[in-house]
Amino acid sequence: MEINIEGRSATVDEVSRDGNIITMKVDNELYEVDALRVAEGIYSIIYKGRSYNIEMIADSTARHYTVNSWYNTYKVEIIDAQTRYKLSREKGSHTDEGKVILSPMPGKVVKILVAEGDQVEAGQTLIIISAMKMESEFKARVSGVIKNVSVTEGETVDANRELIVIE
Amino acid sequence: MEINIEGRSATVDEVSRDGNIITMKVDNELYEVDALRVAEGIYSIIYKGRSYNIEMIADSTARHYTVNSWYNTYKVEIIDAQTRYKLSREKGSHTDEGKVILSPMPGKVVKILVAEGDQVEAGQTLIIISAMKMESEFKARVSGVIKNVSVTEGETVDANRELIVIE
Amino acid sequence: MIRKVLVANRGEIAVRIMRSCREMGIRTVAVYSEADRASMHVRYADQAYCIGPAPSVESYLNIDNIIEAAKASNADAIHPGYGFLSENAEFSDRCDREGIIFIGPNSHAIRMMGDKITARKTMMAAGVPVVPGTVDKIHDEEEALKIIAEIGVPVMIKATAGGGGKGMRLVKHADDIISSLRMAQSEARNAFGDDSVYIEKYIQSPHHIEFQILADKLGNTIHLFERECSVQRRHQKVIEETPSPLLTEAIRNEMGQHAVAAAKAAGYYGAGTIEFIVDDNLNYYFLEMNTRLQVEHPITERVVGIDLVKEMIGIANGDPLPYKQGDLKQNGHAIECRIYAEDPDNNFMPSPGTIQHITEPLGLGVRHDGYVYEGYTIPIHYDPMISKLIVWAKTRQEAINRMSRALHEYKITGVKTSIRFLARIMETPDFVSGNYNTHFIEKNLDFLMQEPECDGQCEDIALIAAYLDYTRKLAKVSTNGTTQKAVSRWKDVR
Amino acid sequence: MIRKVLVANRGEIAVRIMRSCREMGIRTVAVYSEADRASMHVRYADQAYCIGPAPSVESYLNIDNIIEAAKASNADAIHPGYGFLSENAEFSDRCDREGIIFIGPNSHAIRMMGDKITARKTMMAAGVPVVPGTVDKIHDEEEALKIIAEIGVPVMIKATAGGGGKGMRLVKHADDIISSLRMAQSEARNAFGDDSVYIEKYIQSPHHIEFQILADKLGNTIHLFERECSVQRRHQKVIEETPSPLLTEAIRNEMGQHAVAAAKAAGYYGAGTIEFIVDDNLNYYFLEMNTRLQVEHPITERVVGIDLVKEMIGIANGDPLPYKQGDLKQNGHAIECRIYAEDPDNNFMPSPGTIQHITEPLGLGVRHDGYVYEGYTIPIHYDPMISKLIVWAKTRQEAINRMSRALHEYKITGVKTSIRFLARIMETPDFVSGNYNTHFIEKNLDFLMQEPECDGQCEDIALIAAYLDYTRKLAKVSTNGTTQKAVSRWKDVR
Repeated sequence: MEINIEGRSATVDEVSRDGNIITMKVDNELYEVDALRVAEGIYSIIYKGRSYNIEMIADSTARHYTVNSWYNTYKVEIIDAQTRYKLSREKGSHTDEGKVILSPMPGKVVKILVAEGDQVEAGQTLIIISAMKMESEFKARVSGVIKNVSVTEGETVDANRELIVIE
Repeated sequence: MEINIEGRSATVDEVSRDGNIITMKVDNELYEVDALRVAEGIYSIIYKGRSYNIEMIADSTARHYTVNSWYNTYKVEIIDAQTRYKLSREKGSHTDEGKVILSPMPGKVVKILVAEGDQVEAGQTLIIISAMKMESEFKARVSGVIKNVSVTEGETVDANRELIVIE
Repeated sequence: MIRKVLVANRGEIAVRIMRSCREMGIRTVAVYSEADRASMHVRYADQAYCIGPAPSVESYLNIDNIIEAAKASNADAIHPGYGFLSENAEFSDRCDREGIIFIGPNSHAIRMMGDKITARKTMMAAGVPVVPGTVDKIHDEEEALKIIAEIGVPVMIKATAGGGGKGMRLVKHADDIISSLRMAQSEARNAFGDDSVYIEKYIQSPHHIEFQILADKLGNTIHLFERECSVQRRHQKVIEETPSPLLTEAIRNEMGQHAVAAAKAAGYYGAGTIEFIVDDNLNYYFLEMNTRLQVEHPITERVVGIDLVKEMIGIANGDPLPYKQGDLKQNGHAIECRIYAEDPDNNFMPSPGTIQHITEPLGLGVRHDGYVYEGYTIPIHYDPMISKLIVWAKTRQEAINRMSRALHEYKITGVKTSIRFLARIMETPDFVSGNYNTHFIEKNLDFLMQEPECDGQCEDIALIAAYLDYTRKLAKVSTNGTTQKAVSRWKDVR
Repeated sequence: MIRKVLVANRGEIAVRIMRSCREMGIRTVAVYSEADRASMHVRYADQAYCIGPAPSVESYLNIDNIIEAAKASNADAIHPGYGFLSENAEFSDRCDREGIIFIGPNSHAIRMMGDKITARKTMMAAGVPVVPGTVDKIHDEEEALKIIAEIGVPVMIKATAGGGGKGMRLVKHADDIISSLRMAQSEARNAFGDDSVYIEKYIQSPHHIEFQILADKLGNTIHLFERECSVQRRHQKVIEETPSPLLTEAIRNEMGQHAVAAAKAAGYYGAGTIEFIVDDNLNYYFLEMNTRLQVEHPITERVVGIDLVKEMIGIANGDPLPYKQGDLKQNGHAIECRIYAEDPDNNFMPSPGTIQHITEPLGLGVRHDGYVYEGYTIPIHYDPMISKLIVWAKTRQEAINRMSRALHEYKITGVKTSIRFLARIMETPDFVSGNYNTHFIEKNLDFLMQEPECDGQCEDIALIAAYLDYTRKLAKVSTNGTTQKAVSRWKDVR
């Protein structure tokens, strides 16, 4: 499995497993670790006498994590086969080109500033979402025509919900 | 369902349920409660504006509870049809007559003082179990002959494990 | 004699108020919006009433519904907490009319301190220093020159109708007064159609330092020393500490006396806070008065040893203050960190969601005031504050070390939080040396956002953990049997 | 200079020690038995080494394995906590020989205080009062009469070979001395084949009060006042508080000076405790010295404001004590409750098991030192203590109210605990009035075990909760589809 950590891309594979004792290969390094999941998202890993209490905070998508140990914090992204396939499909559509505005958090649609068919410029504010007493403006990353407005004012949206599509 | 609470036997039945709003009948009293399970064994119940944060501590068997609210503690025993059937079967065998010595807690068998075939008197110590630095002696509640010793010294036992059977 | 208190609030402050009520043998009533049925304050209270839909205006700001709940529950007093209706004079009046004790000041004091100009004039009359300058617009260039000659440069020229930095000019040298004035007026005219401007002393390196006061209904007023609140992000306090590393004992006493005078001038009773702006030379000026309990009140409680909520209830009962100024002293050092559900790596975007796991920091010198629990979903409708972490130690340095330790112990999964950002502040040299002002976060942003150094091994361990958690998730959602069985057989501890 | 500490212990005390190490920037090493892989101290430490199978003798008491882990991890010091090897002179010696700093006293002091007769003689020589009587057996009736005339009735005559109350006689009147002596001797001869007896002053209404001391390697010794430990069940402390409600200021000072003298007489350095037995008339007698950190040390930390573990590490480093006796004072009141996994309703039978849910008490004045977490299985092999709940308040009455509040907040499901029993003690008139001795639990057992009064409604709500939980459990285990679907569709919050 390919995993990115703070810009480094590593290959992580499981070699063998015997109860909590797991042998892993990270790039060319072999690690025999004693690993326990002690709670949801909390792992205790002992490697060569060093104890790591690792906290995994899932990001908005299942394959993005913030990983905390006692002394460090990392941004981690999983790139497995399944994900790579999904990624390629997404590339084929429009996500990575900034044409779909997704809600990065749950919130409430306060104001929609454009309608279907409108011509918009990159940098123009399209929609305002409010969550926890804070309003966030979402701007067009590309210029184009509004193809679809998927939400209505006053509506409550989940994280990663499609809000507006530009064509 | 029949439930005993601190010596009182009550009939508890569900009349209707709509989301968290549940109508229950306890003996002849109707209760429309707003009930949420907020964590394992923790219930929040609002009835006529009173808020009850109830903690259910399962006893050694599934149908025995210690129930704590802010101001009170109760011992509760469920007597449902299934239980009643099991109870009658158990009655038919030997449990309720004190002929089976069960371990009331997880622990380690420190010493077994009798062997199969031994004649024992009521009150005689049969076995010593240790848990958490404390040793507990278990005595015969009836006189009889040891029919079976189900454990060995040094063995670790779970709660409710059969230890010794007297005939 | 108060026997039952309705808490017109939610979250950590509602629970915190109920804790003190419990200790006093006072019954508690929670009110909650439809989004808050599972919230801790509802579970903690003796009674609970739903007061409307999720949006605050329909529930926690709905005076009629709250009064109705107070009557239905026979509550004889209402504690408003902070935010929501806590500084609403109309609500205080309404409680009076309904015969319910409002645990806070009377509406007159709320109104007087709520109006910026009245508050300023009251303070000037009471001899409390205010930021030098004009309140009303200046009439001509002569007046401007005269005023600036009095208060000295640097000054800010601000548009009366202003906002967003428009029509605002900083004047550093006396030579620039006339040109700056004209430019500000011209900009103001263009932006607001009104060229009125006023002049205010510009405070370089401003510190935000506030004094806690307590006043009873019999005319006794004391202060409980200061709180240093200069660590702010976008005018939101992030970290508070007491004592302030900036103040000297002499200035502290002087400011304390002014704080007491300020409260007396407002005819104030209850718990309140006098906010000052302080420059590097320890010149201090009254900024505003908060006529309520503050978010950061626990650091004062810890250092002075007094439960402020209990004192508020005693005052509301009409009791005399049990302490005189001379009885109080600052013992040791306390720091508070506010833990928010937000993503510091993504412009501090709010991060509501469901708490999957929480490990709360414990041990010597640690107080944790929170309200979330495992399985609780933080609603999108309210403030993103999850909890407040307060530590105490004999010295400031030990308190910083203890806060670092506590922040590292504090683990929440399910939502993103500011915990790591706060931990980084504890390591920032300017914070450690106590040499900071309200520009602290801005000034140290590079350091605060910098990724810590790390050897390859701990990075690899993080990769292994990510692998384990991700494959476990895949195995859980997998329904087509293609996922390798070994994963699901992996023995969990729980 | 200590840079890395191996903690030769487990449970809450291991975590508590590591917390102070973290705050000092000292790295930590955990050791664990095979039963403790998932235990919090293993997760908390920087390094972790397995030292053997579950039974203590093979792991936490295994000196060779612990020393090996210390060497493998390059730890330069070992903190033994309490229990296990903490008062083992051989272990202290072994650390010395291996060049590892033992964070505790030298083996000489451990040995001296570990032997009852040596300790008694040392104390007598230092002028510290001991329980009047003989240590060696008495030789004839004349001697008995003479000794009892000196120390006064009541006295206890005890068999030298004694135990289990055999050969023991309480003498209340001088007239009964000879007859009681003969009966005790006869009983001792029959029971042990040895009629040797000795005589000790009988302490009516005994109080167990101990003094915390700190001594550095440079000869400075201070005391940190007392802890009242009279609430005991079967000689196990259950609740401790400080200050003691029994002592006067004069007696406190006197006992404190004796405690310092006692430590000096033993050539002691480190943290230690001098235990006294005190009668209702405030006569006090040295009982024994504990040459380690005590379970109940946090109440002293809270009232005096000193981190004892940090002081122990400083002393082990050879640093002079940073405080003089005159710097210390008792501030407010602290109470500790020990939370055990046990069933008070079933003769306090241990209750190991898996923690399903835990809500820890929080808020103003509450310290909670624990180590269990949700999903953690408490092993059967070790002490049943789950955690220690410590509260502080300005007054004793407020501390009692706060402890009640905290105990009621504290919710653990999955195992049975002593929480409700402790809450009941907080309501017991003898405890509330501070009028208690070591017979407290025995004397108040009826009150403590009595079920509280309750109206029918809250009983019915409990029945409803039981119904809901039980039907939910049935639905979960049901595989044959006979259970009604409505149950499993019931919406949970989490």
